[in-house]
Amino acid sequence: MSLTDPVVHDIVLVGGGGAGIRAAIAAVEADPKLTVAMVSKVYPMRSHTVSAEGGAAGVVKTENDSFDLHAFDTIKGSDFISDQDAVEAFVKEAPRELLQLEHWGCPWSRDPDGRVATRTFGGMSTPRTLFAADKTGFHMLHALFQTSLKYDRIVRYDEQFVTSLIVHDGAVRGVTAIDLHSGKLLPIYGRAVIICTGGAGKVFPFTTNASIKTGDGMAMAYRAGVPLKDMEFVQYHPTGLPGTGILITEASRAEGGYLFNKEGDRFLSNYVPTKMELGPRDLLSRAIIEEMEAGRAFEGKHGQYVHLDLTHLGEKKINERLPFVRELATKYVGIDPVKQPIPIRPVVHYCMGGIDTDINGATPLRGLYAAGEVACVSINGANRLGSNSLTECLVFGAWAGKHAAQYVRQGGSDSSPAPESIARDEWARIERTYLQDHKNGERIATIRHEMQDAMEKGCGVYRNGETIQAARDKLLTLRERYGRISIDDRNRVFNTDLTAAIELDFMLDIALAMAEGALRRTESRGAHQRRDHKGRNDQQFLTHTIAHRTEDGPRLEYRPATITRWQPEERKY
Amino acid sequence: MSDKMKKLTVTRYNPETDSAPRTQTYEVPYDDDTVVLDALNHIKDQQDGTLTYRWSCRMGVCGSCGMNVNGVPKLTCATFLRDFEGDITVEPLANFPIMRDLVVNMSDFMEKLKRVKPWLIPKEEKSIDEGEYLQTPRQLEAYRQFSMCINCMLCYAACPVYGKHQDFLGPAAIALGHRYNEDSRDGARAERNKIIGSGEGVWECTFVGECSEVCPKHVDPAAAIQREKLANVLDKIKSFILPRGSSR
Amino acid sequence: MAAQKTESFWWLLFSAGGMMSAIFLPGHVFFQGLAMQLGWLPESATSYGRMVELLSHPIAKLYLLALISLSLFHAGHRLKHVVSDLGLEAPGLVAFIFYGVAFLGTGLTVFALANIG
Amino acid sequence: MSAKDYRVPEPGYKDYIKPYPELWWTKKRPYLLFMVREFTALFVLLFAMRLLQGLIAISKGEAAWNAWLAGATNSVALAIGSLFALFFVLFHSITWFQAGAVVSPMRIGKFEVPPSMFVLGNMGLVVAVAAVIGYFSLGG
Repeated sequence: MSLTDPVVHDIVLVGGGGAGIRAAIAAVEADPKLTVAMVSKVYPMRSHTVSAEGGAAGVVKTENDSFDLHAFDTIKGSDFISDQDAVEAFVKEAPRELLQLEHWGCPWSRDPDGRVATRTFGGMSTPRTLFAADKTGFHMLHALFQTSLKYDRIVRYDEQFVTSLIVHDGAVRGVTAIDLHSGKLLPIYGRAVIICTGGAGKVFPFTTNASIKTGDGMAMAYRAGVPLKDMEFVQYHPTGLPGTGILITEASRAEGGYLFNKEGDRFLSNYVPTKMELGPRDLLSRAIIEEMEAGRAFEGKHGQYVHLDLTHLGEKKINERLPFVRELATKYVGIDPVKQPIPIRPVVHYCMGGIDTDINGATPLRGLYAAGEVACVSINGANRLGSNSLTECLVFGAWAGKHAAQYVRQGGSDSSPAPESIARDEWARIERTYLQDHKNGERIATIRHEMQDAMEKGCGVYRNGETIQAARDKLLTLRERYGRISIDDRNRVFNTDLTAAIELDFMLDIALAMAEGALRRTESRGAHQRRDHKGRNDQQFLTHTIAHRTEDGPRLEYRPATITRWQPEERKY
Repeated sequence: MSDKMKKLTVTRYNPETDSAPRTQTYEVPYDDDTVVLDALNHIKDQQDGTLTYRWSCRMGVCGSCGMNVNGVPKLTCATFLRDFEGDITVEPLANFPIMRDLVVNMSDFMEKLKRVKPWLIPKEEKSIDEGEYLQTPRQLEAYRQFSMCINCMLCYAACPVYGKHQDFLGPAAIALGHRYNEDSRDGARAERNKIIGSGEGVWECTFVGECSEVCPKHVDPAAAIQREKLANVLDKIKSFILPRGSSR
Repeated sequence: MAAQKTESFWWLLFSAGGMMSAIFLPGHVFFQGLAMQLGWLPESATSYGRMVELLSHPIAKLYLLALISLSLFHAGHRLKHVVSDLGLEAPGLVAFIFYGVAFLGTGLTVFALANIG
Repeated sequence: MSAKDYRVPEPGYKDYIKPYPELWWTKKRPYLLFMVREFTALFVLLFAMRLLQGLIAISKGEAAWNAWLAGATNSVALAIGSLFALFFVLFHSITWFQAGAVVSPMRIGKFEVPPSMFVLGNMGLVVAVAAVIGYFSLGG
């Protein structure tokens, strides 16, 4: 028997990272009666929040700062297509959430007087980023996870791979998950579902993202009829290690690091003269690519790179503020940043787009909520500012949890179980789609590599109509070839070949939505830069791209971005 | 990758067909940048999709990819093939039940972690509106090292005490308890001591010290355990001399 | 097998004894062991009269009691674990023997010291 | 409903549990060194008993002491034993101070004393103490 008896909770939460755990705690605190199933394909402390390094932004210190300033920085950073009402709500809640984390034990770095310390991040006009050395995400995730252990009503389902949402009568009723240990399909029913599964950086070959970031939640919602928003906006982080794509945090520039080209110039003076190294990520990534194309970058075995120089900061400061950068550079490229500059190049980092949600985390599907990188509220628009995402996980995670709890209290999606046939059908689909043995079938690794390659070529830092079109066509072919995959592993217990196949299936959907969005947005804005359509087109594209899934590929609609107090202006730094 | 080739002998165990683990040897290309995890990924992608292991961040912080490499517990994403002469043996982390191939069952640790109450129990409650609890850099430094644990389980794999006595709370769990005990904001040492100072806690440790040797994040759980022993004894002496009002 | 509840008490004695023996024992092993056995100590230094005179001082008595007794508890506690590490799992009996030896040794030390001077 | 009512499905397959090797301490050098460290206790025990034996002899009177002393002087067998004891007792001292550096790291003002210096300093103390013991032992 491949199915097991279902379990029932009030809220089913998919994903155990920063947003997910925050949502779970918010939900059980909002209502003393309800239980939350926290379902994750990994143990929660393995979630990718753990890799975030630099910090989390919020106006905790009001000297020289204000909500309006944080809001404006964020909106300008977004190239003016974030929803300004959402941004305002976000910045107002941010300090509370950061302090809440402090009260839960997060070891924020401190000033000598005992207050939390702050640093200035790219695109932020004042030091408002809290940090825990350069392991902020790690400390936040572990503080959240360890805090969650005290709530008995948060019931963890670790290493359960969610394959689909259970939707019945127009509302979400739960999820189906493969229990990796037994290999059986477990239906988990609930009266609301929150998705916090993070982004989809793995559709690209060269990314800071962990292997688990395969866009599962986005794809599941997308398949359940929920639109994806602004998927064409994918952020390249300017400073990743060549070869591995390991993230060298923006904090290294916040602490005073410089970028140099081959000729020894701090080349950013030609691109973002007022902010220099603390310019926003999209502009810095583009600047580096331009240097490469102009032949002013170094040539290495993993391609071109420029230098991130920290040597002038001194050993003491590096050890105190950037110990992880030192550890990573020493270990993975054999360079001690105290003595030598670090080779870096832009690397795929973050999906601005995601599941279409409102400020409360609610999606158009009744009972379905989403928060964190998987969601698009949107506060990040066309380009996210560094250190807004960890805060976003907290603020919108908490709101999604709270509102899901409220929804459940008001009755929620009908609690009578959805028909059993849904889970049975899901298992049949899994067997049909992934476990069939095709003669000379395709290896999933081959398709995955070709997909990643197509995305890098078509949807990189710079794009143009032809390359995007080529990528899209390639993805459609890959989609077809995917129908003939043949996986090696047909065992039940911990079948990672099967889960990798499902992840690839998810990623193909996501990649196609990204490419389609990129193709149709004939302008350049934030992280989406088209060589064939230079410059912003506010008349036509001050809008969100809304992608609906159809059998023939994504169907796009456009929705105006919410502008309240800040009119779009030219984005100069 | 270059043409250099390396032999990896990997533990295989499929509970559906095997009664005990066996080994299988693969050959992989490598260069100076190749880590053991890359080699496993190469095998899984190109040679044998049934090979099973955990991994995620590939930058030494998520804690998923711990395995015994040539008998030593290692994060495989930070263990380079270039550092080994000859063939390499990759086994699941020692001292844990093997679920499949290189995947171990760590639910025992998850249970134990919860028992040491690894969350902040403030000395005095403060509402969020009152702002943060003040903590000087020096007070932060007192526990910072012990907050660096990534739960990778390497210390458990290195600990002979845990190998023999599975009821032992173990290095990481105690170190995390110690982390909160040493936090200037926390006031629940006595409460945690009920488990940390119990027979399954620090007193089972004979201070072999290997946990600290293999720790990839320099947490030094051995130090945490010995300090908890000392604190426990000092507390007992204090409460013996001053029977009442000796919470710390 | 979980450790005993009384373990913290034994550990205190173990630690005190470990410190005592680490600092003082090497000197004694050299002089009262090796040097004496090789006949390096002058006869006058080991005469009965001098021994009694030295050991009559209360500080000397206290010192020797602490050294011998705590060393015995230190060693007993450690050896208890060694026996278990060697695979012999009889915790009650082993503890009884080793701590018994330490208690007995302490008693004998007190008795001997009381009879000197 | 309490949270404990929820159960993840039984795997239906067995995890493999490897028995722990009886001679685990022979499997790795650090484990062996650990056993040597623990084994030093045997010599601590034996030598403490030897001291006690001498004390008892003194307490029994001059004849008993002289008899014990006669047995203890010019004895090659005992001297070899003492040589062993000295080695293990010194091993104990060094490892004990190493452990001490871990348990309570020493600070002098802002300066953190590195473990190696801590051990060295304490071994200096051991030598100084030995000199005092020597002073009394040699009849000073």
